[in-house]
Amino acid sequence: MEITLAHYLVLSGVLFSIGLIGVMRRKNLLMLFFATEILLNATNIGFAAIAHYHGDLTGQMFAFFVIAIAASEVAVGLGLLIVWYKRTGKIDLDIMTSMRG
Amino acid sequence: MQEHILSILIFFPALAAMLGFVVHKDSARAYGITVAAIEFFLSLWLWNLYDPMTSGMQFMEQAPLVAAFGINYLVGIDGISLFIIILSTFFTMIGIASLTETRRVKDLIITLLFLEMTMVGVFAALDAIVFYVFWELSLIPMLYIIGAWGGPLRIYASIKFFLYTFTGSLVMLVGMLFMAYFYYQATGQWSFSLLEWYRLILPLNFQLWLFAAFFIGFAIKVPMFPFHTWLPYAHGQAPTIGSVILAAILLKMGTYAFVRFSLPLFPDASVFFMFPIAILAIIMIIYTAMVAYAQEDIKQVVAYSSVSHMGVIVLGTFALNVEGISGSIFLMIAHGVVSGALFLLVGVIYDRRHTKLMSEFGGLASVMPRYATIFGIMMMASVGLPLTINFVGEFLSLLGFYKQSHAFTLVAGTAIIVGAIYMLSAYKKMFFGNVTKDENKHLKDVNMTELLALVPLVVITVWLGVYPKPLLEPISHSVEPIVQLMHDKAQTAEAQARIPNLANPEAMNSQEETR
Amino acid sequence: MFEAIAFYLFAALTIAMFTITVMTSQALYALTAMAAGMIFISAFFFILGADFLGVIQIIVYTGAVMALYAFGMMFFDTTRTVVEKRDNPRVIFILGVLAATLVVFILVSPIISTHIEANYPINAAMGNSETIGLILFTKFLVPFEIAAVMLLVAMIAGIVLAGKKMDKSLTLMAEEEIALMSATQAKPETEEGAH
Amino acid sequence: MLEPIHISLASLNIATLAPMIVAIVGALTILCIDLIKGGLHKSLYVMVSLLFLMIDLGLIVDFGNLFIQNGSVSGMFNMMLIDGLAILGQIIIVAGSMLFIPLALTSKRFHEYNYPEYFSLFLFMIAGFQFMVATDNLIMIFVGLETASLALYALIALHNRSKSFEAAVKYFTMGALAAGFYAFGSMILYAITGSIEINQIAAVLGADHYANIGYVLLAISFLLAAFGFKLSMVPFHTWTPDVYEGSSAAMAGYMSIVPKIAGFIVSMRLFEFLVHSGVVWLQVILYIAVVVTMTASNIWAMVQTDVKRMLAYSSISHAGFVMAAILIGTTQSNTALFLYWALFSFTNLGAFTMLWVSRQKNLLPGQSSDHPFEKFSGLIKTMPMAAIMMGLFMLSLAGIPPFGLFWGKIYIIASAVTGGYTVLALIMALNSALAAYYYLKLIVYMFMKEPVKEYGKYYLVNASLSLKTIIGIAAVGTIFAVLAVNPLLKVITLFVYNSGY
Amino acid sequence: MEIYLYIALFAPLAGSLFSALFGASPKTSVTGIVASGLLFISFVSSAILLNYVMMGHTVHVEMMTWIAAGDLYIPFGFVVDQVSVVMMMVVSVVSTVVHIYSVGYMDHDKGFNRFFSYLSAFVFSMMVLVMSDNFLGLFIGWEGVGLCSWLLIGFWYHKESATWAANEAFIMNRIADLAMLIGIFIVYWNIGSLQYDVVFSQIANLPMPIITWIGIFLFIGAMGKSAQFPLHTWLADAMEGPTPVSALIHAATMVTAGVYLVVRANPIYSLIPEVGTVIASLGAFVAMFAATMALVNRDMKRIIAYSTLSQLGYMFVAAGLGAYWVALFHLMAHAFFKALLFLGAGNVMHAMHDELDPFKMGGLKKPMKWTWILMTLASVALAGIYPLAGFFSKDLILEVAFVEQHYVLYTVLLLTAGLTAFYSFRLVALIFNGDERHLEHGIHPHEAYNFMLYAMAPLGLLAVIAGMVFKTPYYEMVTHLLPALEYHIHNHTTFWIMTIGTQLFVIAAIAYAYKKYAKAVKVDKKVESGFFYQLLYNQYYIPKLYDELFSKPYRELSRIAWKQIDLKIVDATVDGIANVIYRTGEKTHTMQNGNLSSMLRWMVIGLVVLLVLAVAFTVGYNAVTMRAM
Repeated sequence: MEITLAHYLVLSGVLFSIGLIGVMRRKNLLMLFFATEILLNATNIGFAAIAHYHGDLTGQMFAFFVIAIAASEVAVGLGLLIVWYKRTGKIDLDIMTSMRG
Repeated sequence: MQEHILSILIFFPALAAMLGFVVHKDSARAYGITVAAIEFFLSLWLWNLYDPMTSGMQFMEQAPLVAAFGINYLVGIDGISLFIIILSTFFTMIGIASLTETRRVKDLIITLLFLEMTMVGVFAALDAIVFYVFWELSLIPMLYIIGAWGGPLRIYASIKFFLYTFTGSLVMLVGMLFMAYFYYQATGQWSFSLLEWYRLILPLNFQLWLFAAFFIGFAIKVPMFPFHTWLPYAHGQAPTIGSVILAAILLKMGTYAFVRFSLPLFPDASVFFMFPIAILAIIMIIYTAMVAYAQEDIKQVVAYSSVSHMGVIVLGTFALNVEGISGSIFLMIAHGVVSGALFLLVGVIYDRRHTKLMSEFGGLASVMPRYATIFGIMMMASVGLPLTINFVGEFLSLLGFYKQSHAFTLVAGTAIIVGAIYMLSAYKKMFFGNVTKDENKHLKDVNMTELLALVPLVVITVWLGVYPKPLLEPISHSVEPIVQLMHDKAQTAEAQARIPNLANPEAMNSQEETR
Repeated sequence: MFEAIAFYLFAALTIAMFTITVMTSQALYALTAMAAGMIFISAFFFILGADFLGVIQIIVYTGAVMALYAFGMMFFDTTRTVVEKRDNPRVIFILGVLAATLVVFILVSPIISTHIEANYPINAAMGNSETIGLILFTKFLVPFEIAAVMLLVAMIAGIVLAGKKMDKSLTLMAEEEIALMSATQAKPETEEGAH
Repeated sequence: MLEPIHISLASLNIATLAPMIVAIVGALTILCIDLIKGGLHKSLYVMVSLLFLMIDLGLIVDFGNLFIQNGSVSGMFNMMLIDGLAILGQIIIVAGSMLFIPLALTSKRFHEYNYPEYFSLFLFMIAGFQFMVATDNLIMIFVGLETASLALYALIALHNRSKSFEAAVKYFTMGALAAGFYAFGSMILYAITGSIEINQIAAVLGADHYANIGYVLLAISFLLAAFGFKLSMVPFHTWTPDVYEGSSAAMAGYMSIVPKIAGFIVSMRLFEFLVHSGVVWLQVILYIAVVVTMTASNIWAMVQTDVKRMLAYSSISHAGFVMAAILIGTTQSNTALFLYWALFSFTNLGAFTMLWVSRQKNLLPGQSSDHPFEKFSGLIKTMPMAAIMMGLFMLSLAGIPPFGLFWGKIYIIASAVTGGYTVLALIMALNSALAAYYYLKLIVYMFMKEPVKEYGKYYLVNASLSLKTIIGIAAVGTIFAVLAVNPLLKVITLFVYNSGY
Repeated sequence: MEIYLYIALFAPLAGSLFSALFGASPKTSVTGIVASGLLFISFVSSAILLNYVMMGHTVHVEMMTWIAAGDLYIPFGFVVDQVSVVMMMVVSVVSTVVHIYSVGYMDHDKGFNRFFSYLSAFVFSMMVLVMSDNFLGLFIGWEGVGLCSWLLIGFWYHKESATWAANEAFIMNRIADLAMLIGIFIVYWNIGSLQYDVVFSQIANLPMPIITWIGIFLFIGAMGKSAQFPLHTWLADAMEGPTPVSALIHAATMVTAGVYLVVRANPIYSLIPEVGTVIASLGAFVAMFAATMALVNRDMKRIIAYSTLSQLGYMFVAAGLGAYWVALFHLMAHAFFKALLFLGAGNVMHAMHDELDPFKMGGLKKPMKWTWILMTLASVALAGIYPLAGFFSKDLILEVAFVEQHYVLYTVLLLTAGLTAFYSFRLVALIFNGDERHLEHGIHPHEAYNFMLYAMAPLGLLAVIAGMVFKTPYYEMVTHLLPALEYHIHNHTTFWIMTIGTQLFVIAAIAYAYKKYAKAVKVDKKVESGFFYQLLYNQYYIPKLYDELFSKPYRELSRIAWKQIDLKIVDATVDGIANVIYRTGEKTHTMQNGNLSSMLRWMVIGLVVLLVLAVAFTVGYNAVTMRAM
């Protein structure tokens, strides 16, 4: 019962889908951001696994940069959330519908 | 200067329009008349310089625009375009001179001058893209004229006018690009020059598709049935000057383009589509004449009558012989003069009564005898009475098409009947009978300004009806090479049979003898 | 065998944690579950021999990111039960499951390739961190530097957005108000600038 | 144990980084200036940014000259790839930015321009975009993209009103999702090729004869979704109108041009080899995407009540139009893409600047958005010059000859014709007719309706000399585009062809 | 001689233009006088030309090119030959008379100047028609007279019936003109020219069917102008115009243009005797048909109009049977006495304050003695009593029919001659004899101006002598151009029996008419409500039929074409497409509901769709490659 690359990729895919569900489901923006983190983490598993199975470091590098990007996104995202929260007192995205059509 | 006269003719009005922004609005009209008159005399000078015995293009100018893509600023005229250009400048002049509009005259005049540029440009262009540029550009001033100075439905009408024609011409544009691509495939070079394209002989199936693409663009502009419905709205809502120019010049672009593009580029397709188009033309002639008969608004009558007459022009064009094509081109000019005059006349009464419903009138002949007379003359010209300008064109067009089909010509010939029906009944409603409405009892007859515009038109109508030679000869000379080109390019046996071979010395001789 | 057990164990845990993150209505649970999930993921990295990544994962995610989120939660006061309006939950699950199925459907098939070459082979002789350091400062120097810029951007953005400067909107104020404001605040602002 | 690494500096070609470094240095300089002396007037920052961008542009042009002589250059361990696309892309990015940055000099004060961070972020963003186009490494693309995007989110939010926050949050969230897509797509590509450099990926896929077709399609799906977001292809476009509406008109105009050209260049690098390798699926999908994007956005644009939103939809449509060039994938079509975008930027710049000029600070009672059509009602009567300018840009956008976009349009349609996509050419042409409707709608308002009194005083409220200059430049660029088309065409063809596209 | 040709041709035009100058001004007699004078000049020129032609010359000029395109070459060419000079004389004589007469007749009319302008324009058109040397030139005149006829019928444009009649006449003529144009087209495409001399010299080379078609189409053209069945209804309605107009246009000249055309085109018709037979049969039918309608009509002018129609039928019989010179001769003679008849009717109308019903007149013999004499003279001539003009021309046609052995035609024509005599004298009797019924209506008739009577006098003279004096020189002259066929019944007995028989028959008819109508007028209710009376009185219901069959459906169809087809189908389709697009936008733009959650969902949906397609393609692709393996 050998664990192959496919196992990891499937895991990655499943986690990604969980992230997708979260992205679609969450109305609370903070928790929505959690879901986006899941998306990136899911790919990181994939990258690390591929790097392992191909014996190539590039995947790890990619994962590394993905982590960096995720971190930056959190900073900006939180910044945005803070101004929004200051202005409205809520972080529920359902009230964000002033523009439509 | 002579070698650049066409460019001057094209861009002078535009330049003048730019400068016109500076002119004070009270003097705008005088400025407009001056510019239009200069332009008109320039065009007359062009006529003077024009050598009627040469059959090819004259006053050619060329300058690269997008050399890498084969687009050149290429202009030139022959007998076909010369007179339509003169007609354009003439009508712009007449139109501005007879302007009765009081709202924002300056804007209107600037717009008209821009429109003049595009009109001259379309007819002078020998490069497909340059042609297209002017073709599309002409929509904008007209859009503005209808939309800003028109009747209550003006916005609907103007948008309909614009979008309809724009859609058609986009399809045409794709056709042009294909044409250029075929040229590229054949020669390895991009070119949009019409004269270069003329040398291209395309396989029949390509011709058919391209013909169809061009046809959509042209047919909407003409407008051919069933693409005509923008026209009544445009005319119905447009101010007088808009209708005049629309009917006199803009519609001619479509039929002119048939002669310039469709026929010489796709001779086999032209023959292939001859009868379908003839059927459409016949529907245009009869059906729109009937619709015109049912109208309640005099302007709509004239508008539909335009469609009907355009049917004859299309028919003449697709006669594919010198008689028919020359006739149709002559009829373009004739119809320009006559329908332009009719719209001016409708404008005269509209200015006085602010209605165009025929039921509002009646018995005008006794109140406005001069008006009735001029209207009568123009109506008779429209009906195609001999010795008026229309007859020459209509006769030649029908004569030409008779060569191709007897039965169709017989049916199409009902134009002269149905035309008389709606025109006479409209005239009767407007001018005959007793004056029933009090408002009409004290209408003023045409004044000097209006006469200034109308009398020259009457003179032209009769003069060219009696002596069409100055126009007909150069037109005929310029049509001959086109017909010959078509014959030489024709591949299908049917096309060769249907398009006469003018170079055949035997045929020439026998014709000489019969004279 | 060990690998398999570890894989399945951590896979199950990660999935469970992330599912909780996504599904729970308790913000605190979600945060905790996500932090746990992140750590379990680092376990994969260790299994896969990417020690450096594993460490980074723990430090950056559980250290920095989670701390930020925790701060955010407190700031936004979302420690209580989060009430979210759910519309068409079925559609969401259908879409999610469909996506998963489709992705998995393709991913289960083996990769057939004879041309994959490792551009930067993992050198067993060297430690993971060392090799990574080696290529990070050669091949991936530029992205690394850009990442630094990116972090700087994120920092500036975060500061600017979250800072006091955004409290009063010049965009919405009339010109006179702005003039008045800058006149009264002229002093403190210059002081601030001197900082 | 560690062997010393010997790398010659010359082989690094550090110069390839120069343009981006200029931008980054510019950003840092601005930050430093602010540190040293705060509260300086925005015009200083505008000019400083402009200066650095000029140097940036100069360097890129220099690379252009080098490219003409030597062809593509790569550097920094093949991380940087300065080929024709990169140069053209950077030129458009930097030139576009140079035209937009003076829009900060409005007569009214807006929040973002009062803070030097804005300009700093702006320059960082430009650097990010430059990196994004000047590489074929997926990591670089990703990092560059994110740098730029994060800066952009902040720039939008800095406008500082609820709508712009809303816009920024929406953009950000969707961007995060798109980033996830991108990462996952890259992962799949990496899984089947073991590489993250596009040319190597292409080589490996080709060598394998696309054996893992399922994986390839999976990867393409994710990447398409990611770039579909960036390029606002339907149905990934939903952010566009909201974000445009939420941000300032100047920023909206900027977003309609610069980020997209970066996206196009990456798409070109990513998808064209696939299209050419006969991945029929991609052709079909792109075909559908292009047609749907063009048509649907045109249809939605028709029913808009706000000019900026209308222009947002119109820019979606234009993006779809240009995306067709990638589908066609010939040298001519790629040339057309750049030509189109260069001409589009002038026109769109003008159109959005006209909106920017008319931006009033507070909405009137009953006014739901910044630029409702009624605002422009009867403009010809109150401000004829403004109306004519706006009309001009609308006509150009509608593709009326001889104004700018027309030439781009015919060249793209011609490339469709030569590429064998007859039906596509027709659809593109007919879509122009659909589009004409809503451009005309604005013209109708401006030229054919009576002015609405309340709005009268707000028009040109925001105008300043620099804004008017920009409008003038845009107008000149739009009207006399025909003169520029030939040289542009020659240069672009040279660059694109020599880059192998 | 060319100068006379031009004078004859353009003098009327000059008169017309001169009068037109005063068109909108109040009445000035000078217009009438100048126009009449110019016409007289025209007449003199025509006479000089006649003299010249009598000497055996012809004049042929080509004034200038008109239409030249491709191989088509049509000049303004004019020819004065034996045929056209006859027509010129007829036209100029009658028109001069009518002009002078009109000066008096239109004396009190507001449109006096306008009237002369139109009338002279008509003469000009007629001159062009008869003098042209090609078919298209003839067509110019053809349409020109149509126009003038329209103007003159509708001269009193405030009268609904007048304008209606004008339009009817014009449109009906147009129908025929179309056929004529087609005929011209056929000629051109087969011969390459429209010049008479070229066409007539080459016509024989054409295949028979083509000649037949040419003949048919040209004749249809002639039918319109000459109001032959079924295009006859306009003529009776055209009587709405002023009476001099009826005299000139609708009796003497314009309506005979059709006959002229057939005569002119005799080289064509000679080749196709079958068509000739049809023409003759139709002519005979119309002669009878029109005469029957005249029997019961109660409108003085309409009666004369029907009589004209009937006589035109005679002419066509002659022309159809190849007796072209006879047709032309009758044309000439008829012009004189019919114009006279109309002018007389005009006098009566004037006297009766525009009353037209002869049943409301009577006993006018006394107050209007000269008119009575002239009208009686004209009626006698019309009836064909020896030695007046009608006898020589009309009886000749009977003889032609007899000689050509068309006995049916002969019988019909003979009967018609009787009918003609009857209704002519019915009219005369009703007007001039019997009680003075008009007194009931308070009308006191008076004789017309003297100069009007003087103007009529030459016509009266001509009506008397035209046949007797002119026949021989005429015959000698025209047979230079027309087939010289003598129609003599070789058997003298038969000849005398026939001649005398005819005369007696006609006289009997006249006597019956006098007996029935000269004294008291009894209105026989029974007869009047009878089927035949009603049939005839309603003109065989043909106008009604046309109205129901053509006018109304056309109007209705036009409305449908506009309201239903143009607006509801063609235009609605265009608008419909636009609306569908716009509605789609309105319906679907709510997809952009501003909610971030849905926006994200759209993205995922997009992804999932792509994935579905990707998987589907992969599965399909694998299946295909598996099969391939």
